Amino acid sequence: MDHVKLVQDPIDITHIHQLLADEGCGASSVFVGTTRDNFQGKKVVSLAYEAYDNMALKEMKKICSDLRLKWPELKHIVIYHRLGTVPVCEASVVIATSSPHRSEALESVSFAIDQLKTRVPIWKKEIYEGDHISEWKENKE
Amino acid sequence: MDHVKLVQDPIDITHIHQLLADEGCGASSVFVGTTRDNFQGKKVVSLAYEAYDNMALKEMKKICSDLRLKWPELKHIVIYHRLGTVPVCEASVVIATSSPHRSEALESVSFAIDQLKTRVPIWKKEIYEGDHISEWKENKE
Amino acid sequence: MSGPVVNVHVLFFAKSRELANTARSKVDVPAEIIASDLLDQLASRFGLTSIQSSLILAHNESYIENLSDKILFKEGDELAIIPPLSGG
Amino acid sequence: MSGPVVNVHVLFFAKSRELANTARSKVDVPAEIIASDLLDQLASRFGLTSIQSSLILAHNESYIENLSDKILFKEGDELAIIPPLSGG
Repeated sequence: MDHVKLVQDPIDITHIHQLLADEGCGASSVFVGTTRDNFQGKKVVSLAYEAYDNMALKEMKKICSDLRLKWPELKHIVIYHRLGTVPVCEASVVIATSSPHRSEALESVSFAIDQLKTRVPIWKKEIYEGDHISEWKENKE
Repeated sequence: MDHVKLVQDPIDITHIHQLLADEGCGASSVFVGTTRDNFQGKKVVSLAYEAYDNMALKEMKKICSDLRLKWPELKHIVIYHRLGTVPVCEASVVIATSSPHRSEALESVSFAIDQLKTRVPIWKKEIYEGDHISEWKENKE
Repeated sequence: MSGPVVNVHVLFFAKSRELANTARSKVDVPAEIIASDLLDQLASRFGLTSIQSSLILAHNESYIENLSDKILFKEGDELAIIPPLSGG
Repeated sequence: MSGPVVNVHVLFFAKSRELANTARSKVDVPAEIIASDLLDQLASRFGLTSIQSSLILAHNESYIENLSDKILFKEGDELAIIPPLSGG
């Protein structure tokens, strides 16, 4: 099953693992992207995320379809992205897959996070400590 | 920090994610190996794991050192393996890393699970439903 | 502008939303126009010229792959101004 | 066997443990011996000949990389019979 969501609240990582569970699966892989506390020497206090919601969900579903084409053995796919303010150390994105064998689970998660960064219309602004002006970030190609 | 353990009880996945948390880290990757319910048409009810405990721990720590040589940015590394009887759907192994950037976390987990399968002295026997004789497994090279 | 004109929704995000000082607007656009020409017009009108070179467009929730592509609009279509992505 | 002999612990795991019918034993071995010769002797003695070709050895918790290597034993050393691994 595909689980694709934009959420406003903290992501419950135990729930993600439950979504992956399957008697026929020997492997799950979970990637969690979290807010770091620094950027180029400036202290980051939080990130503010915004999305083009409908299109973001559409692109996240396309990533699921692409994964299933490339790795037909995949059982469950989870792509959750948090929006709004995300404090340091909390998860902004979780990508997770389960499959009978490990290589599909591991490779599909790597592929999916790269895809998410290049095609899902979501933006983040870093909010710094002190007088530093907050900045819209840019993912590298 | 390196967290290396052989455990007899179910692995608490939330705890693993807590071990990875770090304000300077933007990425964590978690691989969970679980017991599958089938092998070549036979219904698997559980797996029985045994280890050469001291040497297994030594090899698991060597994997940590190897990871830190290859990916010096890694922050936390967790390698837990469960021993004894592991029922279907429960985790036998968890490998997890955190790092400032995603590629190190993703690549190091893939590398570590391959290493674990080829050099850590742990063995599993599949216990089947019905009259099928249980079998010691062999990891492919 | 010449030829038929339709009224579409324009959405702004992130930096483009801040510069445009609005998240959405309704705009009359030619029913047929080259993407780069449209972007020129919108950038001037909404104060986005400073970041124009980094912008792309999405028409009805699909990226316009190439700014030299022609866009065919219908009344009520949705056009989004997309600054460099930074999800994840 | 000729030359000095030492007494070492031998550990058996998985299939080799089942075939040997024991998890550990104490055995007199030459203080200096080629690994393959030692494996021959232990396989015969503990009923492991059916799986001998798949076995490797570990000496004091380190793999013996090559069966043509010479092993130097001290009294009380630990030798492990290692069938194909299947952790994970």
